[in-house]
Amino acid sequence: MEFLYPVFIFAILALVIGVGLALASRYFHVEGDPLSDKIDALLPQTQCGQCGYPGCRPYANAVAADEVSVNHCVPGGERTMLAIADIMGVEPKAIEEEETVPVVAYIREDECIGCTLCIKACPVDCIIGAPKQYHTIVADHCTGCTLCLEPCPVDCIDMVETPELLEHWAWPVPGTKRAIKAETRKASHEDADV
Amino acid sequence: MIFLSSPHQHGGNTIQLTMFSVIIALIPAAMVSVYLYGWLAVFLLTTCIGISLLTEYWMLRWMGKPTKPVWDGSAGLTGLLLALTLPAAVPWWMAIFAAVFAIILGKQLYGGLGHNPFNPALAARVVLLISFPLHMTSWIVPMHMDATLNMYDFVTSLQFFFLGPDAVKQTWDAITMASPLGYLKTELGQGVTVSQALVNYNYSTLHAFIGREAGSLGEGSALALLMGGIWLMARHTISWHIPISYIATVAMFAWVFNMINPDVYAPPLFHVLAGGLILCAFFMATDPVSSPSSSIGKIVFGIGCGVLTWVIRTYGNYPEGAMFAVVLMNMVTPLIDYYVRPRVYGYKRGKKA
Amino acid sequence: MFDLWDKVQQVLHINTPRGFTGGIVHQNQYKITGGDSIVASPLPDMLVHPIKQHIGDPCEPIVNVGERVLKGQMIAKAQGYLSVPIHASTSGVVEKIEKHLIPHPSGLGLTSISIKPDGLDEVDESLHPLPNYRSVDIVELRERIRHAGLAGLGGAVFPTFVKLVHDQKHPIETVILNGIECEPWLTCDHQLMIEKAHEIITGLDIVMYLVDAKQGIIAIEDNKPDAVTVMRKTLKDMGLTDTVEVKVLPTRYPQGGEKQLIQAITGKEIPAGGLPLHIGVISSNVGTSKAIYDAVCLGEPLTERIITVSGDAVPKAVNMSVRLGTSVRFLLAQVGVTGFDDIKIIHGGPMMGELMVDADVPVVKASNGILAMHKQSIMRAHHDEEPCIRCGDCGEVCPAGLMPNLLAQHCKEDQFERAQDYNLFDCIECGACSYVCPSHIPLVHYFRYGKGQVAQIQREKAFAEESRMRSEKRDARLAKELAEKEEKRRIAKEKKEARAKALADKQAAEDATLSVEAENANENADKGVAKAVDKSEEAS
Amino acid sequence: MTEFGVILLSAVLVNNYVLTKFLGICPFLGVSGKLETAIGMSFAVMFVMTLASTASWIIQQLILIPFDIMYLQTVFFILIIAALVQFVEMVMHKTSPVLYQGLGIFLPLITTNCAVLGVAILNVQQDYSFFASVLYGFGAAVGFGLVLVLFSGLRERLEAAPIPEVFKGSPIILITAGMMALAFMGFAGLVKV
Repeated sequence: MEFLYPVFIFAILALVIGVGLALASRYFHVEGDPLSDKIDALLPQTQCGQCGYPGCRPYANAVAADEVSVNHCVPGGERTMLAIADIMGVEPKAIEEEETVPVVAYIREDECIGCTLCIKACPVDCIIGAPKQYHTIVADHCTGCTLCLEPCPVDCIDMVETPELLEHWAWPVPGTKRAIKAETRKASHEDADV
Repeated sequence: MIFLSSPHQHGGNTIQLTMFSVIIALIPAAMVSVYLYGWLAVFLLTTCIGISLLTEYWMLRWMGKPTKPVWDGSAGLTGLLLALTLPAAVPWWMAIFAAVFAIILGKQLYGGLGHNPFNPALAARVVLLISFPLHMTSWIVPMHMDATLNMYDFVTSLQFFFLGPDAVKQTWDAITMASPLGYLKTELGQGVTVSQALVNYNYSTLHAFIGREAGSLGEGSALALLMGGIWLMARHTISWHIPISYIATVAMFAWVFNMINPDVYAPPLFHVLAGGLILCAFFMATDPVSSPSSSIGKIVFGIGCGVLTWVIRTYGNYPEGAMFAVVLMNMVTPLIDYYVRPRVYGYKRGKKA
Repeated sequence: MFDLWDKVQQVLHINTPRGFTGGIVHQNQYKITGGDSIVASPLPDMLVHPIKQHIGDPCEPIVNVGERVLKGQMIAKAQGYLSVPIHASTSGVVEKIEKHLIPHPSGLGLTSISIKPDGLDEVDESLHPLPNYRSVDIVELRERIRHAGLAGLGGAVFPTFVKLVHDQKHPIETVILNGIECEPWLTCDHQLMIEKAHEIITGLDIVMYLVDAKQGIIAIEDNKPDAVTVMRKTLKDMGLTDTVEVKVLPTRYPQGGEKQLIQAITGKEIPAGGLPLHIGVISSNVGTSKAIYDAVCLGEPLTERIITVSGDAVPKAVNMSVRLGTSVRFLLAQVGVTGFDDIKIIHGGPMMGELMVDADVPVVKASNGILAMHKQSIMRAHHDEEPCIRCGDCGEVCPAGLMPNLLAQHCKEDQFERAQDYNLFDCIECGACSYVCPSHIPLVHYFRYGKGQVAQIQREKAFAEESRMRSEKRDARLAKELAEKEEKRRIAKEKKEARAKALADKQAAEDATLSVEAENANENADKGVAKAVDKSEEAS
Repeated sequence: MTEFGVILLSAVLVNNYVLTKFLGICPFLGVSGKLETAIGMSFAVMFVMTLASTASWIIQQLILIPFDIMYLQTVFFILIIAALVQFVEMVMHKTSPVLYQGLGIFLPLITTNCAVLGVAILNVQQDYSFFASVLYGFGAAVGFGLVLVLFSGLRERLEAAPIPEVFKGSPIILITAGMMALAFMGFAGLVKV
């Protein structure tokens, strides 16, 4: 029986520790998942579904649960991806889709038949209109998700680039890319004959 | 037309100007080394500088970068500083190894100028000291001390440099002596008092100041180094913060402990003039890349160097702590930059936005 | 007393302790037009007035195309609090109101009112002069200053009336008149001080009356000794030496910055996020002071200003009195610059001014200088960027006490949170750091990039938040609609079931009677069933 | 008193766990990418190490020696350490979820961190008294944390550097760690242990 002493001692110790940890785990129990809230706050909220989830919140939940990688938010771009990777503590992954210029949807009103299908598709309720009436998109609220293009039976919705505003103009990063932009801008002003 | 932000005027300072000012400021010290060790110093200086430049050139070519930065003076300065921290007894291969190490591992692998976390010359010197302690702690007797020593003419020096002491029919013991710091450390270990040890060594403060004691090439003359250093400060190439706080800290520690027990702790003047302290304080610790950016950070850096130098000199295994102190503080630099910031206009100290 | 001390300082070249943190001394000030008298610019054939020439909200045009306007007539009215109106700078006809290039580095346009002068220069006299301003109510004076369209003429164009508050909580002790003009090349304030000393000091007196200040200080750098002499003499002549003094400061850039000047003179710092009035000081540019005089004592709104037209590509540089709205191309033609191939135009001084995309920009209230520089002399300043050697020179000269090298590094790597932690938004963009950088790093450019990106991120965040709310509302609405539909369907179903039940009962009853009938009259059975079916169809 | 000072100094600088004993290299390289994470990790390790050396001393004196089961030393120590780490993990998940996420797998890996086990076993080998062993554990953790934080500062700077492609990532990090170890040799002989 001598040889069983160590086994007993070890078992008792393990039991004590196990009970202690069980108590501790009850005391320090974490409610909910604050991570997914943090991720959701980073997402652009376009609700575009390009990530394969029906909106931003579901994607945030999926990322927080490690079900999906961090690089599926196309409108958020690299900056969002890096921020999420940072929170999740994983290596950043390149976004496969190309980053696009910011756009908003625009309805060519004379072609619109007033079918209200786009109104139903808009995730942020920014299309105004009634059956058999022209529809209009409130450009200030449009997230550029392109979800209204598909349902339109007469293809009268265009995605147009958002105009650059003087108040929103920001200095480009010092580098080479800035060269082309200014050159074209100058040319456009000369054409406009100001 | 490109987007160019103001200001549209520039003061005219360049990296090249900065680097070459430091090189010019080191010329008096280099000349003193030639005076002390003759051709040996010349060989060492040319080898280190030449190999540094060559290595820089080859690294840049190998990495497919433009080779213009070779001439910005930083590689040459690294070579020069490296040579000035080496003892005259260092053979050719060791000098080459150190120069290659300094440029490749110390600088180019980190992305070149501006990105090295450690001072390249000091990093190489630390590697040598740990790898080859015998060579790195044997100091050739300066020329003026023993005129009978047949060591300093061109041919003998060349033979010694390439083939070692045997080739010139000398032994290490005959041609080398201890530096004041090393001698003091050994004597103190045997229970001799500081003052007695200094008398035994025939130490003279004046000699240490104008440059007649044994040591590394550039350590010899405090006077020559001070001339260069003060010129750099006057030119605003280096700021006063690091050298002054560094030397003052060492002096203060030495003074306080010397007051407590003069038998065990060396006097402040000895600490300041002996070894590589002045060289390190003015030319190594002030290396802009591996030292903090802000003035207040520089003072913290200098104090840190001072404390470490004194502690390592007094308690450590190595008689000279200045080099280690600077490399150790280089590691702390990013943290100093992060935590020790100047007070921003309109804020109370220590308060952030 | 102060005179003597200034003299001693000048002779011995001792500068009083640095008045403000950091700063640089330019090796060459290039003030080639210093002491040149002001010449009036001729009338151009078109005057363009952008609807926003100050910091704050843009104005709203109140004239129509084809309408004739007079000099000094308000053509765009202020919108919101932080806004001042714009006046026509000559008489003529409004030709168009559309987008026009403005002096902005982006080269983007802004709605502008173009006026074709008729050459008569007829003045609108709706503002009557108030030469005895000390007897006028301060509320009216302040309204006058706003109505005259005054904004800081030093370059920041902050609406002047906003500063002139007589606040019980923050009594103003000192009014500082900024005659520093620390930018190289520019000399317009210098010359203005020499020629219009009386007007400037009267303007200062108006401001002191408005805010009830005890003390006025006119700050001038020691590179303008003639202006100092003139100002002091005028003060003595006007008998104001008891309340107003001229302070001579050692030449040092950017001493003309409001924060720096106040620090240099009072030793106090404006607390972060605060205004000068929080420490009992207000400051104003000498040009603004002169414009206040014009607006109050002469009844003239702000329609013209003094501009230094200079630069190394200008054959005969001058200080010019220019109508607002004059095209830069026209101005430069006056001083002999005709070809623009090899020339870059700086709007403002070289340290804080901006390169213009084109010469067809109008002069606005903020324009204190127009510099035409040779391309190569500009490009020399914009040398290729070399790696940062972390020398810390930039931090040494930073008047805001920042660490520009680390800040720029974080901006470059898009680590904007870190950059904000390093007080990105406390940068005043003076350019001293870029000026001394041995690696020619465009530090200010990086800060501007960072600030722009932070603003962009904040906008995106706000938009995302709004979108989220809209999306949640929509979800709630859809859910509600669904629930309502469900409810309706349920009710309909219940009704249907009830009806079906009723029908079934009826049917059963009819069946029962039918069978009785069948038993009674067999020959009529077929008819009867058909009738029953008809009935049930009707019922349903 | 001097004895305790010597133990502390020796554990922090002279016989630094990471740079001279080369223990705990895995988290040293793994979580030194960001300063905040490194500081969090330092505190976690400090907590675990100090408690581990305390607990292991108690286990050693009260259980292992009286029952003469010294051969089970490693098993017992690992049990204690694992429990401690589990505890720290729970606390951290509750108090600082971002740090918890940042430390990631390295937090549970403290369990198998050789530095922690090393402290426990070296304590026993060196026959330290209770206070000495607690101090030694604490000192070793401070040394680990110090080096980790210094290293993370350096690594944050390296992030921005245009390091040649082949040396990016681990190679340059290892070179830097090597340089740090060399520099720490300067402390050799500070205390004669």
